[in-house]
This record gives sequence, structure tokens and C-alpha cells, in this order.
Amino acid sequence: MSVLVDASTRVVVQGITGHQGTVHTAQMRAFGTHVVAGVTPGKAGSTVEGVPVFDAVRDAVERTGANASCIFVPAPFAKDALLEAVDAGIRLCVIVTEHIPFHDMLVMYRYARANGARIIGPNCPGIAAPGKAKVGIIPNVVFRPGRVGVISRSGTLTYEIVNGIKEHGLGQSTCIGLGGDPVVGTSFVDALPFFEADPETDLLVLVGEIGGTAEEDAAEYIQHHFSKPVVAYIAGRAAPPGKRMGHAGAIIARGRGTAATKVAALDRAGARVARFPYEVPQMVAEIVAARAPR
Amino acid sequence: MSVLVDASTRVVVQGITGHQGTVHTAQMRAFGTHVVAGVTPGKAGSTVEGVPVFDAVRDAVERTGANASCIFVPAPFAKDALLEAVDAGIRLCVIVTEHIPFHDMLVMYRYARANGARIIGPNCPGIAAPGKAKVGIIPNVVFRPGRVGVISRSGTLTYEIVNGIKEHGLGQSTCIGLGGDPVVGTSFVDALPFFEADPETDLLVLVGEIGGTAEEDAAEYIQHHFSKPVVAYIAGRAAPPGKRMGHAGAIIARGRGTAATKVAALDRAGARVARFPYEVPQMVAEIVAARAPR
Amino acid sequence: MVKLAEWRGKELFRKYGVPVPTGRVVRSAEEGERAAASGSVPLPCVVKAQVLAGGRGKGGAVRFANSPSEVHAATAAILGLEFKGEKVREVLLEGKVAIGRELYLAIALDRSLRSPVLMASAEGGVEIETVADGAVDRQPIDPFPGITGFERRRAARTLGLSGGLANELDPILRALWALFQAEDAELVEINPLAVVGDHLLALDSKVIIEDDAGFRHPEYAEIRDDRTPLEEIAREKEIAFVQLDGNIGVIANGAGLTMATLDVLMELGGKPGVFLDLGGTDDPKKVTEAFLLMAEARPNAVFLNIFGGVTRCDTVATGLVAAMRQVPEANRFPLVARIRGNNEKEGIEILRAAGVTSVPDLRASAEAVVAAAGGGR
Amino acid sequence: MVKLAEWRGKELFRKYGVPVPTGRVVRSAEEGERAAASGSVPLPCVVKAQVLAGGRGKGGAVRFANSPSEVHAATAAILGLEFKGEKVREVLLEGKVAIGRELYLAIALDRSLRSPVLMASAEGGVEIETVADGAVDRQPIDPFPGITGFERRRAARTLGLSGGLANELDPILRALWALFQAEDAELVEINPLAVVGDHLLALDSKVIIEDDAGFRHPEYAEIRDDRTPLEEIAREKEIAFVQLDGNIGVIANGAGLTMATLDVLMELGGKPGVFLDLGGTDDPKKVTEAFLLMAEARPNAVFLNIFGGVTRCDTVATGLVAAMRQVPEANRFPLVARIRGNNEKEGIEILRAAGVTSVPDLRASAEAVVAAAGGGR
Repeated sequence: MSVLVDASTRVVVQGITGHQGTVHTAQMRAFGTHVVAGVTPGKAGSTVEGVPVFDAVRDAVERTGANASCIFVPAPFAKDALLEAVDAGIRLCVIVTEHIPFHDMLVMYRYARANGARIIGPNCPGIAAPGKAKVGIIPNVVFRPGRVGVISRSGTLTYEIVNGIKEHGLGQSTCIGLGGDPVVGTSFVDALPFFEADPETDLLVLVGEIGGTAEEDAAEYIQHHFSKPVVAYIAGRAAPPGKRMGHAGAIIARGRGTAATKVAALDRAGARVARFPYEVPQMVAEIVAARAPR
Repeated sequence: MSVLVDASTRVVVQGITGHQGTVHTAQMRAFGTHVVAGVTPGKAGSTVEGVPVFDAVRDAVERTGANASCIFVPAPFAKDALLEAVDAGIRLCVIVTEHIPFHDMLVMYRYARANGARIIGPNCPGIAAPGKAKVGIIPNVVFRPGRVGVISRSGTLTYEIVNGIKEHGLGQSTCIGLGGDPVVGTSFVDALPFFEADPETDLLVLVGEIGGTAEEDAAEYIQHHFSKPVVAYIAGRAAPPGKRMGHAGAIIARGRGTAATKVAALDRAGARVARFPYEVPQMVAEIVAARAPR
Repeated sequence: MVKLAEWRGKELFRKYGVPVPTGRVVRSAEEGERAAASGSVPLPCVVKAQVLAGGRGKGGAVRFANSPSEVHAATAAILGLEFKGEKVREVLLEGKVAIGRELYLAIALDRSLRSPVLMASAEGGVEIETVADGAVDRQPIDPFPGITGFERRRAARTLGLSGGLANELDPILRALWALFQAEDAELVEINPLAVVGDHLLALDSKVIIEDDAGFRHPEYAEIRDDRTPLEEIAREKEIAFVQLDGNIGVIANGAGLTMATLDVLMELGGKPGVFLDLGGTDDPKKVTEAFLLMAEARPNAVFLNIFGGVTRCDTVATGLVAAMRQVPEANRFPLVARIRGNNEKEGIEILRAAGVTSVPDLRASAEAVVAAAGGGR
Repeated sequence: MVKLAEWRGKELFRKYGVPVPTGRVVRSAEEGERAAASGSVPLPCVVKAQVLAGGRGKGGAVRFANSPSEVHAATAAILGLEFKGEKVREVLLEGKVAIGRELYLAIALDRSLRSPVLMASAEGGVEIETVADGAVDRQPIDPFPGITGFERRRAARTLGLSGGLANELDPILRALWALFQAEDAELVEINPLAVVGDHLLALDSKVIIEDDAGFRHPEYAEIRDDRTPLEEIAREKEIAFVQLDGNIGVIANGAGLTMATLDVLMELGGKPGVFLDLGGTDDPKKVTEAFLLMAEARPNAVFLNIFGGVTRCDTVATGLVAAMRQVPEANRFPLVARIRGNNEKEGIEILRAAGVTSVPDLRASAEAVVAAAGGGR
């Protein structure tokens, strides 16, 4: 078992003929993922990296049994791409596209929820379960199968930390990058129950950042409903209020969403909170060592 | 057990200060229903038939624990009333109001479904489980507790048939009037599983009419998923195509939805189909007699 | 429901952005000639009777004209025609175009899905009922989020449109959807949507507006439907009233009971002629009005079949008795009454006092009225 | 995000149907005097500096004038003022009104709920942060079906409005919602919404437009935000660039990694001065541009911290080497590089050939750059 993706995951890549779509189709396949179809309107009949391309997601689903989508289409068309995937029966949609207007995302989120579909992202690196499947763009090199779950709002910082876990000789069960936008389809609180239920996850790494209250909400959930050890890191302690720190969501507005409140909440919830990113793998290794049979 | 309503049903009447709202509040109470609140904006603090009136459904829910709504507000405001009820957490909404534009009902239906609420109606007489609760306007006099389930698209024709069942010395488990509009919140197919699962229902009376394919859909469902005996009647054999027969939904358009196709479908599904409304109670009595222990 | 004449539908098309030919509606041959002479209608032009029934082309209700005088002649020939029971009062003049392919597009309600559906077919220009099911693509359109890009792309593929024509289809589909929603339409149909050179053009329109949304659309209140005069009066009084080809008047309450009553009469050999549904009133005046309306329809006999719910039996009885006093001698009719349900006893008593006996059994009462009307088996 | 000046927000209010005082924006004292003299601004009037910061009243940036010459004087006094770091370039003149109660209304995004929320408070006219939580009513507004009647009624009750004032509030709330959606706003705020006689009037506006919806709103592209000139250039080149008060330049990829790098530098006693996020590019030219931009910011030292994903290490190295050749001698800076991830080996090799060593350990590399910048513990 793993979280949300596994060997039965069959991916359709929306926007497969674009540069990113093509590159990451190859990467996902190299990871061992079943990438069964691509979609680019008007390009039906061609192939990309050996994957057949269709005009519409519905065609891809009917012809290839695709059950997950990885969306690379540009922001102005991303809403339509998501609606199309959900309409065609896809129930897991990873949206890599960045700069999607949040008003669009509000519509996408409601449409997905009303139809029982889950969105990861947008503006996210996606999800990967080493040895099973990857939907998204996290570099393959950072992974190694193992028992550490990872949930993160960040992209490259996730790679850094996941890579650190690998360099400490450990591996990951499933890693989810939630994305850095103000409105995301899957939040920490949405993702935590999957890791709680996953028998292949022994402990969890949570990587947050300033802005919003997702980490505070997560702390609340962890305190009452999460039984596994948690190691956390919050980026953005050095960020001044009112400045967007790259991510649209990473902004301290009206005095809310500071690193301090997030660290304090996680601390209260019993998580070990790292001061430096490179402390995270160290803490993980310590917990694993302490739990290992002697 | 009964279907959708029981002794735990607590009704808020939306539009309670109108004539119909007031009359039927008294009737529902006389039936034994817990009518716990009424709503009419601007009338908070008053009472109708001893029932406290609130400005908003949310207030009524918070103060009285209402969990079902009976909507009498005029058609132009009915959409808002339904949205308000669902937003306030009500999960069963009976809409008596007629002449609601179907475009409004499409919105209402989707909003209710997205939030896990069930609509009965609009333009319907509601639901009643004799001895337990009634939400709607079916006359109390036609009921008597028993084991015959009734689902109908009609209003007064339902009363006629339900009364006939009573006059044959039998009684009803639950009776649902679905309403005669083109778009209804609960269709035959939606309602049938409840009666299949209800241990207090021994057999089912289905009263349909011309227009649409709800009866054909019901026949399909009955054939494959419904194990109890069904007695059916279809009104409108004498109706000419293209004429609306009172109900907005009762029209034979483009050659579809005729009585003949409905009767044939139900017949194929194993239902006993009555030619005259007064044959329905007779058939019900025959089935009950045949099943009675000798 | 309000069925709009072709020209009214095309006015809506123009308003929402569906391209239509240059044209003008006229109500006299002179007006038509002037329109053609002034250049406000291009020549040669098509002269089309504005009636709601289909099959105008084969029925001689569509003609062509090459000059103002030919427009005069064609318009004069069509105006006043009786086409499938409708009198032609308006004629649409439109510039004639060179039609390439003819396509079909419509948005309608699918009751079972509880959703609007977009229907598209590459086989337009004929009655859609004659097109094979497989040749009509049906896509449900969710009001939230409304018509999407992928749905519009699929429609373009169904219609075999690409490049510039597909680009033209896109705003047409958005416009159709906007019209369907904003005008509270039951049906919006373009048949045919024609390929004319490099462009798309709606050559006909069929738009049906829902009655119940009238409170949002006072502009449709004055557009007459294909109702008889008595039906029109009933509509104003908010009484459901339908005229059929028979001699028995039926007054009942509720659509289902009314239909069932008709069915029973028919089974027993009677011929229902007027169908009058009181609905859920409990105002005796409305009952009186209904009776007076029924009297005007001059039935051989009248069957009053009431099951009291919202409408109470005593209300109906009171209204009936008041009406009986007002009906002129000449219009009197034999009456069979059956009133059951709420306040049944009180109603029966009021009727009895006025000399009317209520027959409780449906079959017996129906047989009585069939006999009174002079029919039956 | 684009924060609109008060007068721009009020233009939107007017467009969507939120009532605002009669007024006019002017850019010189003479223009102001003429406006008052011509009657296009009623007298007496309010003269308000058009700056984005709050607290204008107490800060002397709002004055009153009773005559055209007083308008001239007040406008002259305000124009050119430096208010909380912003230079006043525009002044709004508005007829003075007799303010009754001051209310608060806003629509903003609630991230946790993933929904817009309507905020209403009867305690308007002050910074909303100073109002007790319990005095601000928050209602989530579902984009489908949009703002509803019951939500509008609850807002009226919260604001203590009834009768005619409640009737006026209703279209204001519809307008606010329409504006919020159609303009892709992050925040729409009326503070205060004033009761003036029997009417409601928006006396101030705060509207923030989301950047990401720029493709739908070219009209906002030219409105400058409170960015520094270098930030503005970076924005045009689609590079996330933020200037802080320090002397170490940070080039990283991805918001999280960039923030973490700043955090580490700060923990180690360094002072990050420029924050430059390459994002997910793999175009070496963009990397070169980013470096040249960084050079213009004149940092004491630069830390390049890349974890290669979409951005490959060799791409960054190639871009970096190209940039190093173009940076003028005077602008050169000490560079510490750390490149990890995809194509790490290739990247390290390219850097090594250009004389730059990549330090793989984050702590060690961060300490090196802090030392190079002349800081540290």
C-alpha cells in the first residue's frame, strides 16, 4: 500500500506535447509509472515518448483506462483541462501548472469535490511513491523506497529534504508536494489521514512555509488524530511581512501566517520542528534509530 | 423504520407566515410531526400555531435542532429558500411551491447534491409516514399506518389512491409525492432503494404520469434491483401529444413519454399495472391477501 | 411555454452573438416591397412564413424573390395563408445565401439527467427526429461551471469543423448557452447551422421559453402561444385549461387526478372535451370563475371530481353553488359531482342544499356523466 | 498583486453599482481649483492624497476645502508629500457629506475554507484589525451559486440596516460580489460604508487585483505596484525578485528553497539583501539575465543555491558562466555556489571549468557566503 498512487495508477498527461509535458512524461516512465496516454487538442494520432496522444481526455480514458491525470497546460487553459479530466471520470488530478488565478481554482476545487475527484496542486511538484508510481515532476534521483512519508507545500525544498533522507540511508513511502498557491486542492489536513492509515509509513515529514494557516490547521489535526512521529520544517522565518516570497501563498498578511505561529503550533502538537532544512533528515534518522529493534 | 422521515424528524417551515404555511403547519402538527420552527425574514420573534418564527434557517437550526424543511415560499424566492436550508445544514427539503423555473431547480438540485442534501419536489405534496411524521401537504385523513409503500408523481391522485388503500382496510408505511415538474430532486429511481431497504414496506404502489422517462427508468430499476411486489398506475392515456396536462412535466413531446411506453415497461418489469385508479387498492388488497399466512 | 417565431428567435441570436442572415420581418406585401427596394433586405431573398409548425419548405410557406415586385408577390401569396392550422400574419425576408453543409445544434433539458444537454449533428437541415440516434452527439452541460472548452471542442469535432470554422463555432456555442440560461429557455435550436463560404450562419431558429420564469421575463408576456381563446382566458386566471375534441367537461384538482379522470371517462366510452384543473386553490371565487369558464365551452355534461387537500371540499362546493346561480339558462349543463377528502362532509352538505348529490364512487360517477353526455358503451 | 488607488477602486465601484460620492482625481493644484470652480466637484469638498497606505486622516493627507482657492491650497499642500514612503502624485476631490453611521464591508479569500468570505461589521471607519473578532461577521460565499438572498439579508442584520437602507444594501452586495469575481480581485473592501441621510455611500475603497489573472485583465498591466525599479525589471522578465535590507544576494530556485536559504543565512548571522527565485526555468538565458540583475543590486556576496528539478544544474551553470563574462568589473561580487539534483555532475563540471567550486553541504556553503559578505558570528 501507498498513498493515492500505486502500481495500478495509469496516467494521462494533459499538455503532453509541450516541453514540460514531454520531458516529464519520460521522467515518469523512467520512474516506472504507467503513463498510458497524452492529451493535446488537435494532436490526436501522434505519440510522445511512445505514448499515444488523444484530442480529449474522454478518448484517452476510454482507450487506455487512464485513472490519473498530470496537467501541464498553460494557466489560461488549466481550468478547462481540470474540468475535462474530472468530467471524463479521472479521480486524481495533479496540476503542475503555476500562476492559475485563484478564482479559477475555486471553481476547479468545487467541481472536483462535487464529482468525487481529488486535486493535488496547482503549482505543485506532485506525488510519488518510490518503486510504484510518480505523477508530477519531483526528480527521480531523490527517491529511494522506504518508510518515511513526506507532505510539503514547497517544490525544490522538498527535493532537498527528500534527497537528504536518502543520503541518510533512508527512503520514502509516499511524498506529496501540495503546491504553494493560496488555494490548493489538497491541504496538509486533507493528506494527513492517508499517511495515518498507510501501513508503509512509519513517520512523517511536514514541510511548510509562511502564509495562510495550513500548518496551524495541520498541527491541530496532528495533535488529535495523528499517531505517528512528525518532523517539521517551516520556511520563511526571515521573510518580512507584506512581501510575496515567490509563492503566491507565501506572504505574511495582516500579521497572520508567520513562521513563529506555525512553529509554535507544531511544537505544541508534539512535532519535532527543525531550525535548518538539513536538520530534518538528521531528526528523521534519530527517530528511526530510536524505534529500531536493538 | 420508515423512509426518510421518522419520529426524529424536526421540521422548519419556510414561509410559515403565509396562508399555506400556516394551514399546513397545523396539519403537520395534527399528524404528530415535530414542527419546531418557522422562517419568514423580518418576522423573527413571532409565533405561528405556537411555533417560533425566525429570520433565517440558520437561526432556526441553531435554536431548535431542525433537520428537515418544508418550503412554501413563492416561486421567485424558492431557490434562495432551498439554498438557505441546505447552507444551514438541513438535509431533507420538501418543496411544495409550484411554478419554480426549471433553470432555478437545476441550480438547487446541484447545490443540494454537492452538500449531501435531498430535495423532494418541487411542486409536490411531500412525504408522510403514518404514525411518525409528515413533511408536506398530503391530507391527514387518507392515512393509516400499514405496510404499503407509495411513490407518486402526482398530488391529488395520490390522495385518491392512498385513501383507497385505507378504505380497503390497509395502511401505508411511507408515501412520497415526488412532484410533477420536469426536474425533481427525487425521482422514482432515487426513491425505490429506500423502499427496498425498508423492513416496514411489504409492497409498493407506483403512480406515474405521461411525460419524461421517469417511469421507464423506474421499470428498468425494478426489473433488476427491486424485490417487492409493485402495483402501478399511469395517468394520461387520454392526453393528446403536445398539450401540457396541468403539470409542467406532463406533456408528450417528440413522441416520447407516452402512457403506452410506460405501461409496457412496467409490465415487462413484472409490475401489475392498473387501468383505472380504483383498481390499484384492489390489486394491493389481492397481493396482501395472497401473502397472508393462511 | 412560449414558442418564439423564427424572427424573434433570430433577434435573440443576434443579441447573444449567433450570426444570422441580414433580414427583416414584415406584415404586409407593401412593407416587404419597400424593404427590398430600400436595400434593407438584400436581393435575391427568401420569403418565409412566420408560423410555428415545421415543414414550411415543402408546404409552400417559403419562397424566393429576385426583385422588390417579386417580394411583393411572394409576401402577398404567403400572408393570410392557413398553414397547419396557423394563420400567417408575419413574413421574414432574408438575403439568400449559398448554403454549403447543413449542421444541427441545440440545447435542451434532459429530465432524466436533470441537466441541460448540448445536441450536435453533422446531419442538419432535416427534422432532427429523422436523424439516426448515433448521428446526434449529446453532451450534458453542467450549469456550474457552464459550457466548457472541451465540450465546445467535441462539438466542433462532431460537426466536422476545424480551423476558422471551429473558431467561429466556439462563440456560437457560448452564445447559445448564454441565451438558454439568461432567457430561461426550454429549447434553443439552430437547424440548419449552415456553412456559407468560410463562415457559419444560423438559417433557422427554434426557441421555446419556459412559462414559469415569466416573473423574470415580462417581455414574453404579450407573445401569444397556440392557445384557444378560452385557454388564453384561463391562463390569465391561472387555471389550467385544455380543450380537446369531446363533449364532456372535466373539472378536477391536480394534474394527475384530472388526467386519471379523463382516462376513466375515455375507458368508459366518454369523450372528454374540456380539461380544467383547479390546482391547489382554496378560494371559492376561483372555483366560481372556473365554472363560468367551463360553461362558455358549452359541454354536453360536466364531471366535477375533487379530492380535497389544499383545495377543501366545502370551498369547492361553495364556489360551485355560487357559479350555478350565475350561469345563463342557455349554458346550463348536466352536472355529476364527486367530492372526497378534506372537509368532505361539509362540502357534500352544501351541495345537497343546492340540489346536487355527490357520488362517492369514481366509476359510478364517471358512468353517470358519460350517460348524461349522451355517450358511453 | 495590484493594489488600486482609492479613486481607481471607486471607478470600479461606480461601474458595478456601488454608490460613491461625486468626485474627481486631479494631478495639480490648478487642475483641482478648476474642477472646484467649474462645479464638477461640489463644495465644500474633501481633498485626499491617493496613496496606498492607511492612516491618511491622522497623517495630514486628507484635508477639507470650502472654495476653489482653498482646493488649490489643499491640493498643493498634499501633492508631492511623502506619505509612509509613497510620494503623493494624485489627489481625489470629493463632495463632503454628512456622515451618519460608518459600516464595514469586504469580500476576501479564506484560504483554509477555500472560499471567498463576505465580512461585515457595524463598526466601520477604523482599521478592521482593531475591531474585535466578534464584531465582524464572516460568511463564506460559494461561487456556485454566488451571493444569495439569505446571505445578503444576514449582512443587513449584522449592519443593523432595515427598510430602505437594507434595500440599498442588497444591490451593493451584489455589485461587490460581481466586482470580486469579474475583476479577479483578492480583496474588495468598503471602509467606511457610510449612512448619509437615507442612503448608503462608499467613502473609501480598497481593491486588490490578483496578478495571476493578468491574462484576463490587460488593463491592470500598466498600474504600478509598490515595487522597486529592479523588482519591476525582474517582473517583466518573470523572475521573482524581492529586495530586503541586507548585503547578501541569494539566487535559488523555488520559493521554499529560496526562503529556507534566507532563513539559514539569517540564522548564521548573515543579512540577505536580495532574493531572486529562478523558479522552474531551464533556459540558460534566463539564468544569465537573473545574474545580471543581481549584479545591478550590488550585493557584497552572492549565494547560488540550486536544487535541480525542472531547472537542471547544467542549465544553471551554463547561464551563470555566460553571465560572469558580461558583468562589468565594478559590479563583480564574490560567489558561493551549491548545485544539487538533476544533472548535478554536468553542472559542477561546467562551473569548475569556469573556476567556480560547488560546495555540496548547505551549512558549509552558507557559512562561506556569510563570511565573504563580511558578516557572520
